[in-house]
Amino acid sequence: MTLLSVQNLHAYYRTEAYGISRTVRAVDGVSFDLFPNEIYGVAGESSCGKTTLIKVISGSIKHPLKAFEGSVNYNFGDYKVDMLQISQSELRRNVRWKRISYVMQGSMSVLNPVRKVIKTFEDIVDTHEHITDKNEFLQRTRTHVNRLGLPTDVLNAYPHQLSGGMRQRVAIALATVFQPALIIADEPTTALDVVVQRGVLHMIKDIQATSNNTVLLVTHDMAVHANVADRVMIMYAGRIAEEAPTESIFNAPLHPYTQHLINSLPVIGEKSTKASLKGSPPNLADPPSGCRFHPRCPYVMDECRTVAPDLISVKERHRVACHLVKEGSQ
Amino acid sequence: MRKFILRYLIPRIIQYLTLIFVGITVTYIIPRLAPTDPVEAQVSMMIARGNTLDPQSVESMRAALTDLYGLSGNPVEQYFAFWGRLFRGDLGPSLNNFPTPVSKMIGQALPYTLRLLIPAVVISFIFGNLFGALSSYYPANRALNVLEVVGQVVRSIPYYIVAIVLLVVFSYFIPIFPFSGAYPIGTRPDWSSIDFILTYLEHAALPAATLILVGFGGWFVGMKSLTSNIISEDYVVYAETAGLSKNRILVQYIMRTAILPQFTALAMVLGTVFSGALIMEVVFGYPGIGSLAIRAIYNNDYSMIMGITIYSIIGVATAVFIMDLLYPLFDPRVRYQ
Amino acid sequence: MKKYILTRRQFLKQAAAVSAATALSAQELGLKPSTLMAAPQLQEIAPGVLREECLILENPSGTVLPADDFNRWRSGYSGVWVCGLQQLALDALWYIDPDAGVDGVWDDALAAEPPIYNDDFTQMTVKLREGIYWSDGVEFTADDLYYTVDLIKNTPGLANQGLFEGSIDRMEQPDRNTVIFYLKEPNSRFHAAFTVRWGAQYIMPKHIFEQVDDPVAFTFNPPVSLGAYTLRDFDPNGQWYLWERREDWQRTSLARLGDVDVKYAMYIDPGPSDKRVIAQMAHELDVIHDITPEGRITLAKDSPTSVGWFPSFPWAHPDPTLPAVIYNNEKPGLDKWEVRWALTLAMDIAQIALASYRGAATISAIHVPPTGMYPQYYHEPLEPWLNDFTIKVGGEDYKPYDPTAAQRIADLARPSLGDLVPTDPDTIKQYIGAGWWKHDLDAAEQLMLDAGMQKKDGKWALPDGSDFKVPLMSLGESNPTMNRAAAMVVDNWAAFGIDTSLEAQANLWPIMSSGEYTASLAWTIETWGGHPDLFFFLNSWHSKFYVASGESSVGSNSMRWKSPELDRIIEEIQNISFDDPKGIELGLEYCKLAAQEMPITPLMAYNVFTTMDTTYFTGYPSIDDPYTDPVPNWGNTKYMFVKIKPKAT
Amino acid sequence: MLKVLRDLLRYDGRFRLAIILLGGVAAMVLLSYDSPYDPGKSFVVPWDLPPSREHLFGTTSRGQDLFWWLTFAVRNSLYLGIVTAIISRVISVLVGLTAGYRGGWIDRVLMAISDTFVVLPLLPILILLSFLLRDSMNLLNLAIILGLFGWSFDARLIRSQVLSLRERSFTRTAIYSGTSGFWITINEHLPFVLPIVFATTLNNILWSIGMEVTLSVLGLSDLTTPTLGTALFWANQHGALVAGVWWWITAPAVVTAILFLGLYLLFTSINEFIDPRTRLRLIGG
Repeated sequence: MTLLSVQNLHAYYRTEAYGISRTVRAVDGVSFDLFPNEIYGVAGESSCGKTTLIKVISGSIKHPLKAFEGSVNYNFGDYKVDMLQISQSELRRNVRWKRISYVMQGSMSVLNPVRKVIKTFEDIVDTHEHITDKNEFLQRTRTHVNRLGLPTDVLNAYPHQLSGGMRQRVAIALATVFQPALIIADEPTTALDVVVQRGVLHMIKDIQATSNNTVLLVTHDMAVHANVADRVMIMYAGRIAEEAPTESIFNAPLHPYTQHLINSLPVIGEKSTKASLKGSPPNLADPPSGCRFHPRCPYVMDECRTVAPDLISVKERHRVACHLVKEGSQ
Repeated sequence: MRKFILRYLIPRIIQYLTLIFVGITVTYIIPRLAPTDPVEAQVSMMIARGNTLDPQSVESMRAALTDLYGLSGNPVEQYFAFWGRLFRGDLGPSLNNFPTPVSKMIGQALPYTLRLLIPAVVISFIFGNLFGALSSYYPANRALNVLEVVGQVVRSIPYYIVAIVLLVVFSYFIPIFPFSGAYPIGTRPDWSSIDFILTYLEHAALPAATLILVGFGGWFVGMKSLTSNIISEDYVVYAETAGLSKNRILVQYIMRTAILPQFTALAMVLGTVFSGALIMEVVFGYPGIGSLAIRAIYNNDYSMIMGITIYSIIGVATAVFIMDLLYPLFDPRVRYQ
Repeated sequence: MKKYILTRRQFLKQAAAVSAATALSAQELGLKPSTLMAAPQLQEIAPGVLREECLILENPSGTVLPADDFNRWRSGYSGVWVCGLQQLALDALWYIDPDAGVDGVWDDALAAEPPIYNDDFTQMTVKLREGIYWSDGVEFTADDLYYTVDLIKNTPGLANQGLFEGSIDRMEQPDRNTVIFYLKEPNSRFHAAFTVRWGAQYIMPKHIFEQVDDPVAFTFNPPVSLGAYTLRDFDPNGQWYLWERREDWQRTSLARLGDVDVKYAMYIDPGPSDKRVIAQMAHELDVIHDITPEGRITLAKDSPTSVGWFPSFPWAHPDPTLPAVIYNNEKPGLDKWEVRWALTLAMDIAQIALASYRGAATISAIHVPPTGMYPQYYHEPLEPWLNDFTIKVGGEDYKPYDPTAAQRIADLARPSLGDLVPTDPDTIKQYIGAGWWKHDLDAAEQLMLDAGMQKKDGKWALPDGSDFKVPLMSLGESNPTMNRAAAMVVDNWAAFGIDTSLEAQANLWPIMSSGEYTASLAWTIETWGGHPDLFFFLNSWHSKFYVASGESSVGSNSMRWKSPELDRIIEEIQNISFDDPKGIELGLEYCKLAAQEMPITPLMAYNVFTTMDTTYFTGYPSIDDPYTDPVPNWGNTKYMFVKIKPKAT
Repeated sequence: MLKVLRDLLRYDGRFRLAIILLGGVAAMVLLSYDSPYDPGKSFVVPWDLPPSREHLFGTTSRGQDLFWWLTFAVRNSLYLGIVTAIISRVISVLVGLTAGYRGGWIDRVLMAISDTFVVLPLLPILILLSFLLRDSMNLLNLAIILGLFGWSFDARLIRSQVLSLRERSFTRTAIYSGTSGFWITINEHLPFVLPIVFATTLNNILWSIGMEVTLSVLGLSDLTTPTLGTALFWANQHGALVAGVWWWITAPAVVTAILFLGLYLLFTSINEFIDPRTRLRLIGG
């Protein structure tokens, strides 16, 4: 059973201002499945389309973003829905937070600076389950927060009184009040120091382990994926470069881009500086022809410049899009 | 708490007192640079208005007035004497309406100005901020866009022109509002009578509308730019993602934060609004501080000008000070610093 | 030329249509609120006061602050004086009318007869009327007069204290109707202090003031009246004062002259000129003190019930005040008569009259106002002399007088006002005045050269080559007509090559007094109007009161004119009695001297566009029945109340 | 630059309208240099004529052609506005940058001064000054006075912008690398502050023109200089409203409104173009 099935998704930003018409192909033909009870990592440099992908699958499509092709189908068991067809009220009533919740990028500042933390809980809970008994709500929230290992004091604090790590934990606690089937976490550990990072990741892991729900973990930090994710998808320039269980990805990366990402991870004791990739991620308004990675690829071939490689399965649960790799081969 | 007093309260009190001291000193000095002196103004005015005066009586009156007006001594002595009287709450007699105390005349006119100014400022503040926030939250709404352009144009037009246009249009071409004053000729103010209050409101409509129209645009554009910053803040996007209702987001997440600097601005603009009220009162013949100030200026009534300016400085400075003190109540970020 | 006049007529028609439309809507304004409240004939303007019983007058001082201080005797001017107080509630010994008077120019009001001087003018005896009562029922007697003068003499801070202290040796009260003043020095004009022309020494109620500790601080509220009216109610904010006729109005000095039939009078602040016009069109303001000439023209065209002093153009009442271009005679350049004369000849009186009053001015070439009885006393007798009068220009005799000036003004005003402007030469003379000085730039240029002035790059400079700047002060916003005249003078001078500018000063009097100015369009000459005696203003022009620039002048010699000949004339006037016919002869001598030296350039009468609505009341003063000045702020206004009659009765 | 202008013209309706309105005003300013009438002279044309082909805005009761007179008025008012804006911009930028960058007691002192200016009731003081200066109260002096009084709000705005910039990394980098404070201010901060300066400039121009109108209406400015304010002053002096010479009031009011509307539209449209946030919202990124 799949929780989420994304098929051939094309989501573009299309704008027209001062006479300039622009199309940014942020997500360009992406297909993948999510299963219950797993942690699925999405990796890639910034502006590779990660965040856009999250927006689409969480139903936060707003002008100028638009999904042009494909489907995003959820199956929550008792409830099935196509995210591209769903109405706003339906989304708010049945999906948001109760089934899919979201730990945003920059979670450090997602809390309203002029309200106490408990008020934000109240806003969210009241939105989805009209609060009738205030005491009951308070009790429940305290329990929830305690269960996640947070002191109840945080509820009566203002965001600026909390440390960064604490705020991140609060954000996660907020995302899990309704025990959703899917938690989308966008860069949850960026801008935290290593020690705090570890704590936050533990918390995510614990929640997943106790609730058996699915976590979609988006971060550019391959180390995080290595520690937490069950499966990892590598995105490059709006497309999937490679997708595989964590072990396969780290032990046998097939795509040159994946290899580069893994090689750039620091290794204890190593002193030499890593070879960095030449160039920068392509402009998605005017992406390169053929394989989008070809201008930066060390193994570039003629074919790469003209023909875009298909995403092919090389073995079970391992897919890659590269002309160097042929179907079924190693 | 100790830290709050030392780091927050004390500097602000010092600043408040300095503000008042400097402001009052400046306004004390400026009129005294003028080439005319108040005694002369009174004497010559009487000659000009055809009062029979013989040369001897002019001379003796001049001496008497100089003494009575407390203008004896050199400027420094006068300055210290002035502060001395000020500390006793004595603003001196009005030179032009000797010996009526300045504070009595201001006391009579001030309520008319305040009864107009405060509701007008509050109304323009509320509506300006509300529509400013709405316009930034719903950028595509045509009615709000039109409102913005109108508000901005009116805001930039001088108070005088706005007042005169309202007067001409609504009391002359479409005579639905009275022409001048705070109540009709022949009527005595009687605050226990509903009829009087109704006619008073009728008379206040156009003057208040002037202040509201001009003030509206300022709050509108200020709120709009503040909210357009906040709208892209993470916590607003987060609240949207969390499915919170638009109203809740607008009020609790956007306006609540954006309104904070507007409160400080509210105190700051009181001075400007006061200038506007001055011109507006002249146009509408309203018996407030503005009319009093214009008369004083035309009659070289220094003590009256000083009195009004001092009231205005203390008023605005106090408003700013109070806002500063209240600010931590509104904004928890400041409170715990 | 013809075509151009035609198009202009067409345009004026349009203009009239527009103003008529606005007038119509203004009338609606007036009717709307009142018709809603009550039927028009029963309209109340204050509780228990019907509109048709109440004469509504403009208080030219506007809003009165503080509103509740009626002490007219304190030193210092207050707007409350003219809210009806000095017109309706106070009384004085004698009145001189600025016009012809109800029963002659001189009126014995509280006094039974004119002042009786002894031969050497050291003693003045006053006989008082009997049967005059204060509004609280106390009888008026010599006690009140004696007390008033005695209290003022001994109380600094009360007006006239210096005068009484300086001139009265002692007083005597031989009986209840007589007071004798013994003077320290001979003074043939001592009664002037008690003689109202606008205002003078009013009499206090002894029985009120003797109970007061501090007569300077006392507010005299409510005022006890000696006039035909008492204060019924007033606005605490000073915008209106309602006066009610006394039950016993027959026991006042006014009753001798006729019946007082106006039951109520209300003095109000009607706002600026435009608002006054609209208020009168709505019949909410019976007597307008003054408005802009344009406002007056609008009323003439659109308000058939409005009347003025003259039945048509120029409508206005000429006040006995002489607006003039006043030079500081001590400034380099202006200290020469040739330069002052050159500046005079550089002015075009027709344009000035047009710019200021739209031609509705009454001009004067000589240094007394062309108003009241003065044309008969001075202007007409001087006409032949003016025609032959010469000044030296370039060493030759030059006749500067232009007898056709008034005619020129009438001709210029006619295209826009048409039939409203009189054509008969005698009427023009009566309405607009006689001649003025020529507009002759060639003669002016020669005079400048005679004075040694240099012309550099089209601009005049002083003989030593330094700048000759003549900024002209004017009254600014508070006095449109004067300001407009000043703007035109500046135009004229600029065209003549004078470095000049308009400097509007709402309160220019202290600046003139201090001498810190170059030129100013204002007035220093005011007269009795009805009585020919010039001592009224000449007194302070004697060189013994002369004060140089930089210090405050005493009295009205702000131009700082000094002349031995002038001193002689002043001294001679001082030594003859008030009514001596020789006074006029000396006055004519003064006029000739002033024409020669031109210390200031006289322009015209201070024309006041007093306009009265005949909807509810009739009997206002006019040129056909010139019993007094129609302006509502003078003490003399009280005479209007025996002549004005409600229309209903 | 030209391309930007072309794009704005083609795609922004507000900008187009602004250009049309301001073009009209600019045309008036230019025409004033070729006026057939001297604005200082009166009674050069028949008076009180309503608008016609011969006299576009009609003639005044002072016998002046209102259109040509207003060309000078617009020119002078704009001159006043621009001079005021330049003076007050220089002060506010200097004070704002210094206070924001230096901080500490310098900041406190500068802001205390600035607050004093905010608290002082400007109009009574201006009126007193105009009495004091008398005939020296010409347009330039008025502009200088307004410039000296009109900087405080904007200095505060710039300061707060600098304060937020100070926290950004490039400032810290610059400080560590030993760049002098002055150069940090000029090189790093000014570019970020310029949009605010630009925005406040137009506001300041409007404000000073408005103050001039207020003073003129009270008869306290140089009345012989044609400005939008003195136009209204002379119209009032001649009772234009009740005399039916409505065009004398209407024309300057309409010209003022056109000028203000034009400047405002120009301001918002350029501001949106400059502001990366709004641009982002329109164009996407």
